Amino acid sequence: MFVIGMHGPEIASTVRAGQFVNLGWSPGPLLRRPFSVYRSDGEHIEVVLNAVGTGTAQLLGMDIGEHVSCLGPLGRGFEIRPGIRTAVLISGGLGVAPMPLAARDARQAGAHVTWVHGARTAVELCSETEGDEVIWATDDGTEGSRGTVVAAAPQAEVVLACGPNRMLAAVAERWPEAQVAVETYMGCGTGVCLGCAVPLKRGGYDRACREGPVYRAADIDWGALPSHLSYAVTR
Amino acid sequence: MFVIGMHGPEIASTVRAGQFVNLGWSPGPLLRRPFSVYRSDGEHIEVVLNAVGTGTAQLLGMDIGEHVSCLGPLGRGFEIRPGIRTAVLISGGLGVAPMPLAARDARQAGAHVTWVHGARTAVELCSETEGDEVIWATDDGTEGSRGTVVAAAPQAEVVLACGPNRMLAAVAERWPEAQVAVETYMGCGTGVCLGCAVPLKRGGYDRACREGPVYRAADIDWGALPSHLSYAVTR
Amino acid sequence: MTPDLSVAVGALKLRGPVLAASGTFGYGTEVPLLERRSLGAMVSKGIFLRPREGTAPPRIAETPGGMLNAIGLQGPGADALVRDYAPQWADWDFPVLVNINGESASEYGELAARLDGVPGIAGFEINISCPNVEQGGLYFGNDPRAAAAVTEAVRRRTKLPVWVKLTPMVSDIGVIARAVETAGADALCAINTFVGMSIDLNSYLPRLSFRTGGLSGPAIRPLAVHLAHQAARAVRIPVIGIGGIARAEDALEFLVAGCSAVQVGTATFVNPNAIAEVHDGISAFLESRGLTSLADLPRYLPRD
Amino acid sequence: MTPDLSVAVGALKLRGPVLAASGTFGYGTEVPLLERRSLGAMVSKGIFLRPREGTAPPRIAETPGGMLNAIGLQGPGADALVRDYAPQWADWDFPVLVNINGESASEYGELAARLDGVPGIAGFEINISCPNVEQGGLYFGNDPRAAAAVTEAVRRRTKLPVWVKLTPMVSDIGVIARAVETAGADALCAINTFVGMSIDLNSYLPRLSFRTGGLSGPAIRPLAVHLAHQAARAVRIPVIGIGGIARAEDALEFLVAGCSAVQVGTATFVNPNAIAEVHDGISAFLESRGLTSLADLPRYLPRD
Ligand SMILES: Cc1cc2nc3c(=O)[nH]c(=O)nc-3n(C[C@H](O)[C@H](O)[C@H](O)COP(=O)(O)OP(=O)(O)OC[C@H]3O[C@@H](n4cnc5c(N)ncnc54)[C@H](O)[C@@H]3O)c2cc1C
Ligand SMILES: Cc1cc2nc3c(=O)[nH]c(=O)nc-3n(C[C@H](O)[C@H](O)[C@H](O)COP(=O)(O)OP(=O)(O)OC[C@H]3O[C@@H](n4cnc5c(N)ncnc54)[C@H](O)[C@@H]3O)c2cc1C
Ligand SMILES: Cc1cc2nc3c(=O)[nH]c(=O)nc-3n(C[C@H](O)[C@H](O)[C@H](O)COP(=O)(O)O)c2cc1C
Ligand SMILES: Cc1cc2nc3c(=O)[nH]c(=O)nc-3n(C[C@H](O)[C@H](O)[C@H](O)COP(=O)(O)O)c2cc1C
Ligand code: FES
Ligand code: FES
Repeated sequence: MFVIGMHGPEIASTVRAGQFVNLGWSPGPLLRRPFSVYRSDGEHIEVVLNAVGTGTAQLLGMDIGEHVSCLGPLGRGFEIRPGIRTAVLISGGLGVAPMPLAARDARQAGAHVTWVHGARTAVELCSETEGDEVIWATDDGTEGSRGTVVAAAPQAEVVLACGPNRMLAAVAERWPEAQVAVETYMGCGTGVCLGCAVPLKRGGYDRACREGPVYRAADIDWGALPSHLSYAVTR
Repeated sequence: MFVIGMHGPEIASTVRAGQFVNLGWSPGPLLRRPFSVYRSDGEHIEVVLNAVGTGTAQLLGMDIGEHVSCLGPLGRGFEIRPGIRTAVLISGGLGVAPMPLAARDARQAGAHVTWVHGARTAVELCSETEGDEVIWATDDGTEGSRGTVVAAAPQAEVVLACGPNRMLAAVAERWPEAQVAVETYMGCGTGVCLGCAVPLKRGGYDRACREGPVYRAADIDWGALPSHLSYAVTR
Repeated sequence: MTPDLSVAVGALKLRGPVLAASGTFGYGTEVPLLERRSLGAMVSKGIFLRPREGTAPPRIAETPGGMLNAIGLQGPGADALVRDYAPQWADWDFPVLVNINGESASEYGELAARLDGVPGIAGFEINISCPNVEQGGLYFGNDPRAAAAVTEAVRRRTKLPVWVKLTPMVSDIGVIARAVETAGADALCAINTFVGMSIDLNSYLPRLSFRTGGLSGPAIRPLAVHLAHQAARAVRIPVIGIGGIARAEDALEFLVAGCSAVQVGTATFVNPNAIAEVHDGISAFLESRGLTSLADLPRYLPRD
Repeated sequence: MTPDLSVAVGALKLRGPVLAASGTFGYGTEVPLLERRSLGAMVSKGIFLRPREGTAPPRIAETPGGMLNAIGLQGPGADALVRDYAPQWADWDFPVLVNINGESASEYGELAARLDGVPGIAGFEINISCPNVEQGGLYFGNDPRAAAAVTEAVRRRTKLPVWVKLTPMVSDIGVIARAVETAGADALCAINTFVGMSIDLNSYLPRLSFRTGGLSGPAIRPLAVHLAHQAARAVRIPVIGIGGIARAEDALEFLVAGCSAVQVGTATFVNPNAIAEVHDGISAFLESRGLTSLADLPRYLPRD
């Protein structure tokens, strides 16, 4: 996993955990690419990524000082009310992205924060250790407990999760009230194209880029949400 | 004008004056861009260019060490027989490109070489001084003689010219036997697409990338050869 | 002096020739940061009489220089449009046209009647790239008679400007253009998206849940310029060019090719300021050529 | 073990599914550096019975992800083809088909008769994207009856494989596909270029001297995949996919969508080794999925 830092004071000072930015550059692919904000201080933001396809490969090929057009902060982030006592952050693969900000906010809200990292195998695990406690889980048991990240997670008052949609569906089974950040393809990131449709249990579709990307787990019709987005494949 | 050097020993050791290379890079425009070989030693070749449009702007934005796919040497260069006594090289704007190699070959062939540079105005003139004698001409008289490069050129046994097609048409009027390197749009550069059609006096079309880009001036139907290619506009 | 960019599209006077294309600007209320100062007009997201859920995701896929979409005309229906959006539009300083859709000619007519006279609605753009349910699902836009029938059905129910948005996948766009002109269209919009497909090599299935989608973006621009030009040659009413416009030069290609105005779609996704930049770029271009108004731009429009 | 990539297109056995598209590989003799080892077959530049000069320059223009061309079917005519190229082809280890063109159905037939039985010519690809001079210049490819008439005219004059290359700018490609299948085509090639236009803002005229040109390249791929898929659903004969293929993944989209083979065109201009790379990439893909032959590739081809 690689981290790209950008100078962007307006975004850095207003972004909330779980919100994203939509990045565009030239020459690049036609559409922008959405990335969760990974860290921010007053002046800079960071995103975390892997070279998955053309877009991410080009981003990682850039040199220090090159310009990227950055639209944001976009979407609705995690809701972390003051006074909570325990929070569990569950991340699979690149789902670590929104978690450092979530950990910061949850601790500020007074919670004891446990971060549970999951991946297929040890080398894909993220070594991030924000929060009070860190738990590891790998499908093949090469690091931490063997099995899913959902099984490895302890109980908590607030559960925040991000990762492949398949993993989030498992989170929804165990914690219907969990807040999950979903992945969809996005056309605009600003609410005008309706490309980022998230199927809802009550029928109809929401826009991941406006009403989401963070949802109450129980609100999503998981069977109708694509789990095979090429970039959701953990690598 | 900017010079880009490339490591390409096979091309460098075989290229002849007036031949070109077809450059491609990623991410770049769909089609390759043809460039005359400007200089070569045993290992490297150079091309000379200005930022005219997307392709040239991207090339000039590259960093040392980046890779460019280079196809060549392509086309038929100038024919410079041994034993000639005087040669005049006439170049307008970026038409300087094939001239250093042409000057080298003409001097090796035993000729006294005069290079006549033309441009609209002084700042666009190239300061290259290969050969035995250099003459300058500008449309506005800000440097060298005022008027066209064709009027400024002396008589000679062999006349080699490169520049906007409009200038070459004037060369053809004065020296029907001159060898001129024309500009066309090119699809493939390798003779398969027939995109680079050069209209001939005897009827029909030749391929600039195979039978050209160097032609006997009298062979071309100048009225039918586009003179308004966007990149042929001297800047 | 800044050149005069105002244009008249039929009876509708626009302050500039750059419009927002249907489905790419929502209802105009979504994004406060979208620059509106130079917007000639907005065409709202396509709507049916009744609310529609739209298609299941994935709805979009990226392709070289373009994107496929199958949104399925998700929308709130006419009543909600009148209640939630039209009142806002009534306060704006540019006209809003509604992109209308139906499954039969009479449904188009009914929708126009429902929206006619509602403050904030300045006209209609008929989307004829809809399947004609009564005729086995063939597109209205592929058949000159069906296209004319829809146009007439709308024309009879409103005095507002009626634009007809043409389908590109036809063997002779001039035939359709003339048919809807005769049926009473005030202007033509050329063109809507091309049907395309992309395959996911992991699932061995189409990337889009709807299987096919409409291709938009720079990739289609040369096709769109040709079709808009062919439409403009075929009729006397104004033609509005659409397809792959991202920069002023792109818009100018359509304008030189005979269009009165243009719409910008996908480019707004990439650059929320695209419309303003296209507008300003046209202005700068005219100035650089010493032209004082858009009307003076040379056109290439040989009549057959 | 390297997967088996051989395919049968009707009676013609090919060592691989990646073919060179007409007009993008010349007569196969131009470029020694073009990698031929994995070429399934070559379709030669389109030819008429008599020599043709082609159109005046400029003949090509670049567009986003694509290019327009108006070469005007420049070529030496049938006699020179038989004299200069066919003898060379006779020695090659892959079949060469000739792309044939005409101004009337009978001219196509005459050309096929002239070339039939000439050693080195393994079959014909009929280009029906030609204007039908007897019918006022409408394309043969837009009209099922004209397309069928051309196919029959050729079919009657040869026992060699006859492929028909379809025009994309039609409202229902299935209708044309079925018409030429019935008329005796052995395979369909889908698709030829789309008509497009690009305007030069300096001259206010089209960039191409012919005004319009055919759009090829990655830009058209999603449209081509859709049309090839629609053609494949409509007929029982093999369909060869064409349009914007530059990498193995692109070719695989067509193959999964129901095509038996593919042709690579514009990509060869950009990368003279494109065909070999696409071939090798398909092989690597099959291996990575544990498939031992191309025949085992899952297909997405629901029949209507
Ligand atoms: C809210 C949100 C937050 C995200 N945060 C992160 C993050 O923090 N870190 C991270 O690495 N990734 C994140 N992603 C995913 C990120 O956007 C993908 O990594 C990226 O899209 C993959 O792009 P690529 O260009 O590398 O691959 P590509 O090769 O371009 O994409 C892989 C495949 O996905 C398709 N595709 C990509 N984008 C789109 C699109 N917009 N519409 C249709 N098809 C598309 C491509 O066509 C291709 O088939 C996030 C996505 C969302 C929605
Ligand atoms: C034999 C030969 C030798 C050349 N040598 C040199 C040289 O030494 N130095 C130099 O600076 N230039 C040279 N050129 C021209 C060089 O290729 C152009 O500078 C270049 O094409 C301009 O490209 P660009 O990408 O910067 O501009 P662009 O913006 O891409 O091109 C300007 C315009 O030309 C069009 N265009 C460009 N290439 C093509 C094409 N292949 N087919 C169709 N349309 C096209 C574009 O669409 C655009 O409208 C040579 C050309 C030829 C044929
Ligand atoms: C996501 C999306 C949604 C669209 N929705 C509609 C619609 O509801 N009605 C309509 O007539 N056209 C619709 N279109 C087509 C556009 O208005 C436009 O005709 C097309 O995208 C081509 O222009 P562009 O290349 O500038 O995007 C839509 C296009 C996109 C990309
Ligand atoms: C320069 C050029 C010349 C072409 N000439 C012919 C031709 O003579 N006959 C024909 O049937 N198709 C011709 N084509 C079409 C191609 O064979 C192919 O169908 C089309 O380019 C789409 O494939 P691509 O995107 O891989 O190029 C030509 C295409 C190009 C670019
Ligand atoms: S990405 Fe366009 S509406 Fe969400
Ligand atoms: S550029 Fe293709 S034949 Fe010359």
